[in-house]
Amino acid sequence: MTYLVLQTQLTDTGEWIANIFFYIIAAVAIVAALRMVTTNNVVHASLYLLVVLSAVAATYVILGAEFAAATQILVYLGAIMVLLLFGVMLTRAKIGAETDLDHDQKWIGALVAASLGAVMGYSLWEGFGDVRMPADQVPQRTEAVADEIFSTYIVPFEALSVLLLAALIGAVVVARRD
Amino acid sequence: MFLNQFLFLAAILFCIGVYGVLTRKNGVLVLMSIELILNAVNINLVAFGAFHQHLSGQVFALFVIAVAAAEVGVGLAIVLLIYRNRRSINVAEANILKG
Amino acid sequence: MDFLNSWGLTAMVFAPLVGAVVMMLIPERDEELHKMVALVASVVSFIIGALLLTNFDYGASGTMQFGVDRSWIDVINARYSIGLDGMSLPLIALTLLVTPLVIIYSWNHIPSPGNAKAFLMLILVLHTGMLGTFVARDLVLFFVFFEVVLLPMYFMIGVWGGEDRLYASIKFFLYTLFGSAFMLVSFLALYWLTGSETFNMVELAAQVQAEGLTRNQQALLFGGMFLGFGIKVPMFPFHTWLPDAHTQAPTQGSVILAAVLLKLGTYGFVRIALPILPEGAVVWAPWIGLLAVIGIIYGALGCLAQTDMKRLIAFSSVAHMGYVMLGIATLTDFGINAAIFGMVAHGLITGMLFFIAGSVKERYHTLEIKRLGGLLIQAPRMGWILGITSMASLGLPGLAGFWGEFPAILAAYNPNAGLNTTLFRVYMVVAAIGTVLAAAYLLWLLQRTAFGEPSEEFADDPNIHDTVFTEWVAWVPMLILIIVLGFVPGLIFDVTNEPVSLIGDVFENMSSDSALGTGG
Amino acid sequence: MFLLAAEEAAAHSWLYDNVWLIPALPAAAFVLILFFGKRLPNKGAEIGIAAIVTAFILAVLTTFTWIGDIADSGAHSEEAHSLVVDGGEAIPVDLTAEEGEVRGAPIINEVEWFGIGTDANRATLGTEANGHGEPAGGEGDTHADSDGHAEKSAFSISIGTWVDGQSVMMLFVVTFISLLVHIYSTDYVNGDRRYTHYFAFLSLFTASMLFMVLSSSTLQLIVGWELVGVCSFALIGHWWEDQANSDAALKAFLTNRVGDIGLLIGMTILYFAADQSFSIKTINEMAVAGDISKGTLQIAALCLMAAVMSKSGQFILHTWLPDAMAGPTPVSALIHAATMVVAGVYMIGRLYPVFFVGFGIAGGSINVMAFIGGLTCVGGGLLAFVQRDIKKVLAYSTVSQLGYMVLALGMGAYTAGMFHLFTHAFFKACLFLGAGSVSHACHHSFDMKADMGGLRKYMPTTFATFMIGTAALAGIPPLAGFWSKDEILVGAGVWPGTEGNGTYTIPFIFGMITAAMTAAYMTRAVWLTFFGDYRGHEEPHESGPRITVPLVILASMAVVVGFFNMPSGFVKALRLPEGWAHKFEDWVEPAGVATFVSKEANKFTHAKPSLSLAVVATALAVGAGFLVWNYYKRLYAMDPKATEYTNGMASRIPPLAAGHRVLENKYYLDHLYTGVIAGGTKGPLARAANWTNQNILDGLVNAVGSTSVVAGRFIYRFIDQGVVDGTVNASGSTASRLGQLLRGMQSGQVRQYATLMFGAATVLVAVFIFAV
Repeated sequence: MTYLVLQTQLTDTGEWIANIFFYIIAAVAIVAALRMVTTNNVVHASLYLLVVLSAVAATYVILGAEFAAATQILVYLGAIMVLLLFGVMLTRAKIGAETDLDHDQKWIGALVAASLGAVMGYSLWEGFGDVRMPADQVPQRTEAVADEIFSTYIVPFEALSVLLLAALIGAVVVARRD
Repeated sequence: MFLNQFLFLAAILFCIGVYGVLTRKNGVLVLMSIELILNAVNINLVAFGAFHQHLSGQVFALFVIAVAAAEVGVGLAIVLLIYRNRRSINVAEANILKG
Repeated sequence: MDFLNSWGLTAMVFAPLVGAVVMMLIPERDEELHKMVALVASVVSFIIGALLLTNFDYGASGTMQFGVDRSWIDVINARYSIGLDGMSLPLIALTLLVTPLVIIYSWNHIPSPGNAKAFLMLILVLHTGMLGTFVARDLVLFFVFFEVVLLPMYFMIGVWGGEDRLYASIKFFLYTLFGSAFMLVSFLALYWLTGSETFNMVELAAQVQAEGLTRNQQALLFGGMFLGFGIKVPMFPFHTWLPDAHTQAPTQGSVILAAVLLKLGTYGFVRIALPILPEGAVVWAPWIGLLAVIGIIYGALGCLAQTDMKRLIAFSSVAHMGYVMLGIATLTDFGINAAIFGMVAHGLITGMLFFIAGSVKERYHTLEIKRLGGLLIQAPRMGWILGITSMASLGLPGLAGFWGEFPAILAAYNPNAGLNTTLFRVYMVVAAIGTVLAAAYLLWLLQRTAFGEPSEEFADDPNIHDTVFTEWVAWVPMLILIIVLGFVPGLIFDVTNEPVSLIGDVFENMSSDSALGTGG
Repeated sequence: MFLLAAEEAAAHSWLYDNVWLIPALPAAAFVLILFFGKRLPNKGAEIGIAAIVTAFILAVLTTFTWIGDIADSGAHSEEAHSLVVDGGEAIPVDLTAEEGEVRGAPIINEVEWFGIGTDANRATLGTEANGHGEPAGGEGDTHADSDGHAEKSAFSISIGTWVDGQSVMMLFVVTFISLLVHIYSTDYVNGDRRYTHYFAFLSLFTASMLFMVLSSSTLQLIVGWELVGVCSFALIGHWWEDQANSDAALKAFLTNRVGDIGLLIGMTILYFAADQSFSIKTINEMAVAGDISKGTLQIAALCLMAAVMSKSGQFILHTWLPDAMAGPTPVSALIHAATMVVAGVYMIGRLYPVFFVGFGIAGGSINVMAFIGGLTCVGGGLLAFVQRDIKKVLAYSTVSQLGYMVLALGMGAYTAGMFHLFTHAFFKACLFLGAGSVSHACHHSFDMKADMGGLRKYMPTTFATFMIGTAALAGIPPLAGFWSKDEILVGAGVWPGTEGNGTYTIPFIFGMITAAMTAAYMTRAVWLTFFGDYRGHEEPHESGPRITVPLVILASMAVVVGFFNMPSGFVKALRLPEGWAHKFEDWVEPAGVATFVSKEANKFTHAKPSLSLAVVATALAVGAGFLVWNYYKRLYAMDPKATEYTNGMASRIPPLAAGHRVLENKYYLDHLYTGVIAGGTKGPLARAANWTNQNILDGLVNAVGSTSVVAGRFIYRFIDQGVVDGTVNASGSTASRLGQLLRGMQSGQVRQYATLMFGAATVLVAVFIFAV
């Protein structure tokens, strides 16, 4: 599917189609995120997170990072969402809407988020005003990524494995029942 | 296709995530918001990776995903523990460290 | 060989300190190990010292040998400059000898609170301080070692002392510190006034000689130094700390105090005050002579009135140091030679007296002369050692004491050109009378403690035994030295002649070129 | 004599060079006895005796060699002047330029002991080779010690031996009597707890006395002088268990030390006067040549006189001598009769020019030395009359005889003084040992009145020797005392026909009175001990051979010795060969004395002996003796047991009674010394000094201490607490209030922290963007 999309980018009109795709995905992501944050139903929130994650995966595809998109779907959607759902289940969230999921002073959070967003937006606008993506964008082949991981980033990779192991043990220890 | 599109998307998602963290009382929802923030960061990484035609962006994204997984694991374990002790995972009540 | 030239002196001075550090690591419990390490440290220092002495070029004993001159505190350009010459050699030899003996003596004589580790460490620090003072060639370095010596002694008296040891130790510490404050002022004044931007003694002397401070400037500076050193000697009015310090100090403490610490003051005069401030010395000489002579008579009278043996010996060392100061006050060649010999002799003899006093106290648990008696019957060998040492102390020829006193009296007959001869001849007569008083109180002490029947209180006391092995080992070297120095005083005079004659030159050409009537 | 004649030259110089062996032997014995004495069969005595015997033999050999030299070097030449130094070359002394060997010139061997401030090795003086340059050779290397160096800041002390008539005589006397005393002591001190210690110190004493006798420099003299003093201290205090003995020892030593002040100062003056040289030869030469001014010589002589007074028990400082009898009798015999007490007289003889010129003896009528001598003669003699203890009588008689010798030297009768010293040593030692043997018999008591009397029947030998000694002491011809005492009286130059050095009338009168008194008190002593009935309780018995043999030897010496110095008149009268006259004078009188007086002012002459004076003096002595004899004869007739008249003259006539009481209390001198001076310094003066020390000086220090404490407290309370602390507290409280404020922020709400953190982050980003 990525070849299809990229082929279209190569031509002028192709790029215009890609943009449309991007804007659709972006809109979906943002709406889902907003809903996730505001909904009173915990399960709905997790489902909205599902939507956001898949939108992000789509973005990766647009950017040509197919391996990343694949892992995103596999790890995030597959593992983490399942984990969160388990969490929701274990903490016996009520079916249906709950009442006070938010702090009463929601507006402080909104204010902080908005100001942060404004500042970031302004800086992005200032920084990357007219920067265009490179025209001859070639999708980053997976075996190149694999070579890269196992050559320059071998140390972080190993450290990562240790981290995961530690997290695993930690989670087990913390959550043990006895 | 402007690079800024992706960066703006990431920023918005990031802010929504922050809002989520700050306002949600439910521990799991806070974790979800954190996930949201991490994804925002990932978008930035991959965007710049693509922009610079360099694989490191993608590799880092992968690492972030892995770390996020670990983080959620541990986070949920803690939330469950709190839940087991207090029957509720309302973040506001866990204020033992009050100064 | 080059080890000796470059590192020899520093190694000798700091070997005891290294020993002290090693002892810090050892737990307090096994005292034997502490004593062994302390002994080894002082013996190492002794060996290095002996090596230095053998390689010392006696022909040119006036020149500075094994000199080391490195930058130390650049901001005040005080340099770590040390060196050995004929004048400090006897005193260093004395220190190197006395401290190991004291450590050997304290093998089974650790005083009351009995913390051997701390006690021996203090002795080692003292040892370094003393050695350092005698080799220092830089005023700041001299001052540092001069003060380093104070602290361990303060603790020794303060912790291991007799009944009211606190009063004595504080008095000792503050008194000496008060003096050395003025001394420091003089050193600094020297540094600024001569504008020579250095603390090295030789350069300062040359500087003062070259453009010369005015007469009353020198007199003022000498006054400051006089206070600093005078208190340490101790000179007449400033001596009241000595009897208290000695009566309260433990045996080892008072032996070291008497044997070496008193010499720092006189050595200071001879090494710093006289060569650097000749005109000041000429102004002050009659006063020093007067105080010295009063000290002799006053010390003797003090002794006659004492009831405690150690306090009596303390006053006797005030009298003896009077002779040494009289020798210095004459500002002549063999006056100063006599002074140096007097220092070494007094160190040995009074050190021995305090050793014996310590052993008597350890056996009789009292030094009250009225209660003592019949030592010669109960501990004949110790009695005889006390006899020989008191004979040496009253200046019997053939023993070391005589060569400290007689040349001083001789020198007082015709002092240096600039001084008033009739005045010094009066001093000479009074000093000669001093010898009679010395004989009086020493033989009175000997009679009361050694002769006669043992008082019934101690008649059959099993605790009173004759000299023990460690006491023998500690005492025999000093006794031999007292006798040998008595028969062959050349051992020290030959060494000190040359450097002292250098000082003599300073006064000779000083008096010749200032023939424009410096007056009495 | 025949041995010497054979290899006379070789032995001659070896003996002189190695004369230092004589003092060295007893010294070595001292060390050996100290260390090994206890373990030897009779505990160290044999080492002592062996050493003293060898020393005695050496001394006799040296004496004979010396006499041989005198005989060879021709007739007694009056005017020979130059002093010759062994080793051949004669150094013309600047007195007169006459060449040739001078009879009796001192032979000096010196080696450099050590130097103070010697400029020999001072680099600045460059290579100026002077006598000191090359290190002195080994023992026996003789070189003139004064190197003619003009400005001599150098002060090099040399130690050496000085052999001449006087020292040889003393060598002989000291070794001879010390040998006899050693033998005597083996019996007398037998069984004493500190037998070895006694012999050790006896050897040390002999060694130091010989060392002093042979000393060639004044410093050596001082060293010997004080060592002898210490030995007397140790020996007097031999039985120091009881307080009296150690008190006596202390008194002896301290009185000697008082005299030593004079010695030290006198020697210092001479040292500087003789252009910084300790050598006696130089001092004597310069004194005679007039290089040292008369004034300095007088002061030096006075100072040294003080030393003589203390050491030789002259009048004012004699109180220690009778108390010194607390020591064992052989010690008293050796030290307080024959040797040590004459050290002072010996020193006068050794430094005679200093005294001769200093006191202006030539031509004077009375001088300090003569006066002191005379006073001591009479003072000492009078006290001898009232003593109960036989040793005290002999002690005071020694004081009196010493006064006699000083009197002789004071009148310029140098040979007479030395001869009297020589003879006195023998008969006084004999008397003391006799007294020892008597006390040995009467269970160690010396009290004549209580435990003695009529001993002649029980102790014949002791009695005989004691009588000979007494006769000699009293001056009965032909015994030794007569010859030496007669010489002294002749030396006074008062008797017609005896032109001495000056007309010393008063000393002559003192001399005559003493001659009479000596006979009187000695007869009293003899009567109380040997005649009348025995007053003791048990049966006295004669002492063993080891005591009586020395007594006999000494008594015979007392008889023989007199003939050494027979005046020529008597020689002609008895038709003996001419060579016999004035033997002693030839031997002993050092060349220096005869030549001391080349300058007209200090002409030194020998007095001419006169027969009439001898007869008168002897008559006086015999008369006085007879008077006392029948005084006691009548008392014995009245009541055999009585020792004095109940209603004697003294008790009836008040002034005599007062006189008696004064004598009893020894002129209250003892009271003055021990009570007033010693007690004074030890008691109140010392306490005053200590009081000042404690109250004034310590008070001052404590005052400084307390005021600083008060000032410190004041400063602390007001300035420190009020001002400084105030500010500090203020700053403290503000800090804590601020703390409270901030505490609110920490609500424990994680959410609030997150909000704050993000808020801060946004502000930070804004700052970065806009401000930077």
